[in-house]
Amino acid sequence: MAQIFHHSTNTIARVSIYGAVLLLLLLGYTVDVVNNSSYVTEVHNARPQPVPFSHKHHVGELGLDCRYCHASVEVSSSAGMPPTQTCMTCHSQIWTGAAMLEPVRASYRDSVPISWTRVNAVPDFVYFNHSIHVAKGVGCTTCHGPIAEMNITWRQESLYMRWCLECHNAPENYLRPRSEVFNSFYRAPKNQQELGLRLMKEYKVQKLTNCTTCHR
Amino acid sequence: MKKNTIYGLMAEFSTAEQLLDAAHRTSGAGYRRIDAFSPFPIEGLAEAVGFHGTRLPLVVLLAGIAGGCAGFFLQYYGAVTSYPINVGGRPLNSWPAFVPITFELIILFAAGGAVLGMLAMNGLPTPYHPVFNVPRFALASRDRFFLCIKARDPMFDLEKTKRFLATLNAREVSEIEV
Amino acid sequence: MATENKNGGRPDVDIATLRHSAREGNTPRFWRGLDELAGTPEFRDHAENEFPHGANDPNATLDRRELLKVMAASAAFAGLTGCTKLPTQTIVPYVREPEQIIPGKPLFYATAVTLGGVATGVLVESHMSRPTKVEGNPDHPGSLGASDSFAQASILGLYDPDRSRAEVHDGRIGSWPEFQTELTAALAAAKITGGSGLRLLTQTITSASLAAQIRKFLKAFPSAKWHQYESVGRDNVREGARIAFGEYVNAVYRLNRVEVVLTLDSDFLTSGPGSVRYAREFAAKRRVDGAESIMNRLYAVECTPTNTGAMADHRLRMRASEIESFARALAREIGVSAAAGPGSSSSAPAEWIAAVARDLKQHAGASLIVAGDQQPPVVHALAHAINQKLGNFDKTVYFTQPIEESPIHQWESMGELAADIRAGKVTTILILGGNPAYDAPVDLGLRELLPKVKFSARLGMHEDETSVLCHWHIPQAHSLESWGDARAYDGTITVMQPLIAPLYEGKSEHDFLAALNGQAEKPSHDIVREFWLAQKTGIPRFDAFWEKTLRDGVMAGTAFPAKQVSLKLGIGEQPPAARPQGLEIVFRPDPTIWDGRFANNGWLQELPKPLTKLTWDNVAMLSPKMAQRLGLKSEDAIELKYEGRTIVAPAWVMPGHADESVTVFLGYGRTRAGNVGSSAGFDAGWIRPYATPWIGAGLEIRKTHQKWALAATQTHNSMEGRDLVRVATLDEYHKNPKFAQADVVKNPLSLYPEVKYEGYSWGMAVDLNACTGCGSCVVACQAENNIAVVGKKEVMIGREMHWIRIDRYFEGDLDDPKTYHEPVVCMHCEDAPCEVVCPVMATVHSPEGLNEMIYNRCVGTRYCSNNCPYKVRRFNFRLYSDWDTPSLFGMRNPNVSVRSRGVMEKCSYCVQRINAVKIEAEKQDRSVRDGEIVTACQQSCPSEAIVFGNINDPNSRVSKMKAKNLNYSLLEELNTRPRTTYQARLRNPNPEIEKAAAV
Amino acid sequence: MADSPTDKLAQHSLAVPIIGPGHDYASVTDKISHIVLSRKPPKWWILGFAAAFALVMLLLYSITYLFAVGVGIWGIQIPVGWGFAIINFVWWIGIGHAGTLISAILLLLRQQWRTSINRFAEAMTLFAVACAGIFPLIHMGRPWLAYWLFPYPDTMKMWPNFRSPLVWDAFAVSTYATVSALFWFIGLLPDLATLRDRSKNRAAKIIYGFLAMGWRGSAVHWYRHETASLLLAGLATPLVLSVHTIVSLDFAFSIVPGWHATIFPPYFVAGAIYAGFAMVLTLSIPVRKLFGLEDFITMRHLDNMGKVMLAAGLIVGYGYMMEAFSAYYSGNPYERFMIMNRMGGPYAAVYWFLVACNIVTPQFLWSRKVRANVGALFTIAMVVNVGMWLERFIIVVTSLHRDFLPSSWGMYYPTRWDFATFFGTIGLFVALLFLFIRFLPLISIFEMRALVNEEDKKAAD
Repeated sequence: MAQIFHHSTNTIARVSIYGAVLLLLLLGYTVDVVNNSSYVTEVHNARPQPVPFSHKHHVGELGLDCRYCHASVEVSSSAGMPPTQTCMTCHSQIWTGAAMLEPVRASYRDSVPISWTRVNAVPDFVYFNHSIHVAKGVGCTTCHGPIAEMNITWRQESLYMRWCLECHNAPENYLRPRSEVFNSFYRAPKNQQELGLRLMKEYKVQKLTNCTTCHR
Repeated sequence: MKKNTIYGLMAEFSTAEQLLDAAHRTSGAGYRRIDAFSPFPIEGLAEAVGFHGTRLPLVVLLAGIAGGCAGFFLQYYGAVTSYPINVGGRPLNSWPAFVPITFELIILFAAGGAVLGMLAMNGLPTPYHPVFNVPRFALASRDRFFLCIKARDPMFDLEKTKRFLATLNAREVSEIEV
Repeated sequence: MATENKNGGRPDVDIATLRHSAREGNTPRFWRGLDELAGTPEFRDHAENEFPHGANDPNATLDRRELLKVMAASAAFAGLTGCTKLPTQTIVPYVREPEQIIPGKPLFYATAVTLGGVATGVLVESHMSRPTKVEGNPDHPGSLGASDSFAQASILGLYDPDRSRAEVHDGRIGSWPEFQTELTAALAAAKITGGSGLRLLTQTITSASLAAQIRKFLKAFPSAKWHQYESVGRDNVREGARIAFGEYVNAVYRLNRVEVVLTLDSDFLTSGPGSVRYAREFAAKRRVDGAESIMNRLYAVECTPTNTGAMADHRLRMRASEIESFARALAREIGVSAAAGPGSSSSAPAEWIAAVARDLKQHAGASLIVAGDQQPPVVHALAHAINQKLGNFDKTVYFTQPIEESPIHQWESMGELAADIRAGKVTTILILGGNPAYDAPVDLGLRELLPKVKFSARLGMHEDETSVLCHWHIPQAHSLESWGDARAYDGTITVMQPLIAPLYEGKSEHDFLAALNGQAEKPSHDIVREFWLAQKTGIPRFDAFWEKTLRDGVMAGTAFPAKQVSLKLGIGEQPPAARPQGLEIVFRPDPTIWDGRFANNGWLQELPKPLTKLTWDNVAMLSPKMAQRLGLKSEDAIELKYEGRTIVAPAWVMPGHADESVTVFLGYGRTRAGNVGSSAGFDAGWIRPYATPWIGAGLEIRKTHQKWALAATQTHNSMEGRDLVRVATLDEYHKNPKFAQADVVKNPLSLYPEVKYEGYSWGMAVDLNACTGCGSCVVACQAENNIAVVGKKEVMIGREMHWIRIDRYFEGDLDDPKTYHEPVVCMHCEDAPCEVVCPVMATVHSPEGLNEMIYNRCVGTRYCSNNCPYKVRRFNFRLYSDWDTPSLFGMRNPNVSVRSRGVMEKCSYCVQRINAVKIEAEKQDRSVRDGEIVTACQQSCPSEAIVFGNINDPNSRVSKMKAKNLNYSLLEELNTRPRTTYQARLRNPNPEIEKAAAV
Repeated sequence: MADSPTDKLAQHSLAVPIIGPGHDYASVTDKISHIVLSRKPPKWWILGFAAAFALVMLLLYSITYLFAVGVGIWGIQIPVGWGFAIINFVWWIGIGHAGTLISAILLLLRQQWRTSINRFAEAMTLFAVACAGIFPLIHMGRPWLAYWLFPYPDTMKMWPNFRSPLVWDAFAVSTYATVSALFWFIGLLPDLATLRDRSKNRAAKIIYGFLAMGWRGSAVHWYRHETASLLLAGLATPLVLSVHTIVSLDFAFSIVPGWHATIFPPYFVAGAIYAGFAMVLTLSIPVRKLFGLEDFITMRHLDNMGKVMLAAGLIVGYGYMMEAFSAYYSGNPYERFMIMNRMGGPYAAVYWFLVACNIVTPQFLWSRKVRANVGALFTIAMVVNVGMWLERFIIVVTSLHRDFLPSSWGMYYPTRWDFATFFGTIGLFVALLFLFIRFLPLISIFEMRALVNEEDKKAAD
């Protein structure tokens, strides 16, 4: 009987076996990487906006309070987006000629709303409530990141459920005094742990990890 | 210098008994690097060619244990540590409910161990092997029985060994090229 | 405004685009699957339509979306990332923010919904200026915070995509200005004759401001005529009053003072003016606790089984036409002189009457006789006479001036109108609302007559049977879209305010009359306000008054005062006309579709009729005995011949129905109701002649050999001896107060340690003694939780989606059974069987004891439903939720996910409401107060049968209810430890009659 | 004395050997490998395969439509949330047990007569499991999320519910599929080598050579091979029992009257053996005829399988009886009603037909004549196949359609799509079998050689 296979096939055979195993592991790893890549999560992707609104300028430099524009953040599930009106309160006096602001003026003139591109979005089956988080001492920047440094706003966190649970399982690592909630320059103190635990008692913060907290 | 072009010598027999007997006599004659080939498993043949026991059972046992632990702790971690949720008022660690999956994983791992272990120990796959060079070896998977003395054997000497094999009333003795 | 529209992936809505696309007419079919009803609905045949080439099955052909779904699926198979990336969305804020509106926070406005002109006060929840839910108005006498199913469903009526969207002129699209010019021309022509050829046809009107407009119009056209018509009217009630008192009066009952009620074919608990309030007052008198507690007692004498009859302690079934005789006999027993009715004794056992009479007399001044709207006037008159004899006047019943602005005999009014048209006297007819072409007495031939009128215009919500016969059709604004006012059962006025600008630029009746009066430009708001300004001249600060009236939803002090009435003598002394011979036919409004006006309302179509549990169809109801005689079974198609007209109807064998009598229900067989209502059921009006609007004799039945498959949500009526509804008489209860807890397992065995629930733990108690089975909770739940309508075929398979269902059981004699209602919601079992078997943790338990269902985690194995002993879980076998029709997006509750295909769903105890209240409480750093969280079903329940709250708080209402010894849980022996428990039903029979029955 | 009954029996069993006379290593090798290596497949093969393939297309079609529209195209509803899909799943899984049983348990019991049937019994197992595996997947409302049943680190931090029998199922069935595949392949290895060496054309040589992994029949290899097979047999035996136990737990774990029964595991396993052997008979009888393998699959095999079926059938019968008895004896009204409803309710006809199929029919197997009559055996096997399907129908449907609250009782009517999917999988099963007998030796050649060797030895002394 003549040989069917060449000598080399022995090596090839063995290599291909180990190769297959390796490939599987690699595949799994890739899926994970892609899932956490900014391509999927949009993290750190500055979205182009009809008006290049700069939080850096308004918050960081002018020191506007978050609530000036996001007025309903303390009372409603939605933080609220400022009506054109709000922009015009200032911009009818300053930068009245700025080309950059034309869309705003146009909107006000023709009362056609500006449609912004959503930066922080959760799926429709997630019911997030701003007011209660703010009330319990979760700072804006805890989720929205260093807003005061964003020229064009980007998303700071993946907003994956896994990420939400990091805080819902251990709020003490993230809570801050109510007075600091809207402070965009707040830095967590050394003793965050004990502070957090103290605040949890003080604000009656619960570790809500049951499903209907967010899904209904 | 001929040695390294030759893998060994191959003797062909027509019955299992002959092969078994030949194998005994060969090892009796002091040959150590020998191998026998048959179309079906023959009791005692492996021992005859100087093979003593396999560690396969141990591999299977270890694999099984590994599977069991993996199985249970996976469930424990998922249900108790990672995301504890009250399901139908049952305790987080409802271990009786974890038994079936643990068991399945024991079997899965053990079986995997048995098969892969067997292949690995047999050094399979080896699509190319010198013995295939012997033209009549194709019959080893049909109705012929072969005994091979490898050139690596200290006692191996082409002529002597040939003669020796002839004494085992083999139907035919042929050289195996590398 | 779109920022906040976070509900189940539906696109963001703004009313403008919504109205636009609506006017384009590009809104697809109402609910997928409904038109599967086309063709024979024979059940097995539905398999046919499961094949793609079944053209009448929309789900059959692979349309674009489904193809995409397949692709999505395969994508998901391929890469797990396929499902995690969110599409880019946009945020569209206001330009100028309206005051009050806070994105994400609902607002409530007080207004009213009317039925037959009678107002029920409601509060309407509005999200971002989209009305999404109707609740009862606690300050309104006719509501007291509750509401009936019609009010609950009105929100869907508002968003109904089949509403007419444009003026139609002889089949072509017209316009409002165009119409006005033609109108003015027509009116100018009429002016010469003083409007002698002019006819105005409206429904019952209780709106003072509207009536004022009409009168103004009539002043301008002195010889014009104003007709009012409703096919399900209250003529007999009015005429009865006139016989009794010589004038139209409005009777108001005080059930909270009544110890003994006798109904004569009346369903006062669930239909008719004031029923919502009556149900509450009635139930309040039946709540018992402790040994010496007492209950009121209800006798029902009726032909067609009603909810009231089901609640009765004694129910006497009797042909509708014999009830007059019964009334006469009873009257004489009480001491009112009345001629004997023919064969009074035949079906009314004398001792029964005697016993009842005795009971009534014992409770003189605390008793009440209520006659049904369908009973002839004399019966009403007799009822008045008996009430007076019993001294009930001004105690349990009082009289006021009529709430109708112009009470007339509507049936005759319609008769005259028809006659006038036939005589060619009518040149111009203006029809406001109603649908006479469909529901006018068939032998008046209005369908033939209407086209004869030279100029005819019709204001209507749908382009329906009447519209197509008129030259002009004007889209009507929904009552939630327009200004107006209406009176409640006791005369209280509610000023109705619009919740939303008319979706399809419809005109309200006020607008229409303004146009008639040549003030077309005048906004209806001004019309209504100015009218009341003129009325309330005495009031110093009218603005404040107006403000308050709108906010409260009632105009203070407008309830009519009691009116002195003097009973005429010799009522019923003239002997009754000989009873017509032959098989009896009884016409009744449909319990959910009423006179057909709700035919296109999917919620009401799919709301099971309280006693038959039928959906999507009306039936010809007959008693088991009679069915046996004729060899009929339910769902046999039978031919009904009456007064020379025949119609084919499905037979329905109804235990408890009077023998030798057939009840048919009006409102079905609509031809132009819309995609939902058209071609459902049969048109009973076709055999309803002018002479006998309600009760006739001489019906002929012929059995055809067809079947007429019906969709009932409950096909098995016996409890199979399982103590699902626990019942006892009051005496038995006094003897053994713990009868309901006979088999309570004290410490149920469990392998596992018990879970402790600290903090809140939610629970519900349902009082079977209060539930009238009206079904208001079912619709309320449907509205609150975005529950889909599935259509007749799916209901027939057994796939209805209601989260709360009302089980109805019969007990005892097949011909005359006792009937029990039992609302079933999710039990939120502490040891829930459904949770353990879910492979993906899509249903689990919350620390507050809620059995949570997470749609977005569900993979749809349906194991949970199999393992739920209460079968409260509902599955989206197909894509039931409508993701296509824009007009419906606006209606949805933004706080509840809209479920997609392939996921399980069930009652959540309205967790969105729980969370909302908890969040507010947390923000105010306090704990939730008892009664602060109200579930949708609880809120709508007229008789307060449902109580929800924190069972860890011993002082909460629910805890107190559960502490009662009437409290028991369903299928206790399964040890699922339900959080929903029931209060056993109690009967308070008259010992005499009970003894007689026993013998 | 030669006429003592025991001797008679001995003579009988000798009279019917497990391999026909006059066979040597070469003849068995050639005869079996010829089926595979012959150039053209027989006509009946082509026709049969075409038919089966058409059914496979039907399966694909119905599944596509199913994914597009949803499980609503089936007859399932509330209360009967499980219908054909689960019935078929259990039925196929049951059938999928015979193979492993024969090759594993009979191997451990050193039953030589298994040799000639174990190969295609195992193949049958694999294909049955493949068919079974389809159903749990497609019966889901959202099948594209099926992977949520397996634990993996996801972005939601969620895990499957390890308490749910469905998750156990997922693990059990996939384990079972894997292990039996491995077992099968190990057994095939030497025969693949044979085919490699026998086949004339180069392509076949390469393919079989590739699969044979260079097997060369070395004594040491044989030794480890045998050890591995033995170990696998030892593992497969508890596995096969566990799998159907877990499948039965899908029901027994619930509280549904008619499901919630402790007898289910043994009774399901017995049912599986029953169904499995029935299917092996249904397949082996035509196969031995068509390929003229009467010498290898002898009457002795059929006779033995008949006996096993009879035994299993009796256990199943006992199961039915105990179901009824414990329902009555428990005094539980729901259980009692359930059994009465089965026997007298809307589906009573199905129940009694099932009893006729599964309990009455196999009684004929008591008679040796029947066991010796191929036609009779085939018919009985067929009847049992049907009966076992009906059993699952009864268990799934009649238990669900009338459970605790009469208000929620309903009826289940399968639609055409239910049937399409079912017959589709039968097509898949047959198609796979046809491919198998065409391209792989349907009888284990090397074991036959060993058998020949044994017989020779017997003959020698």
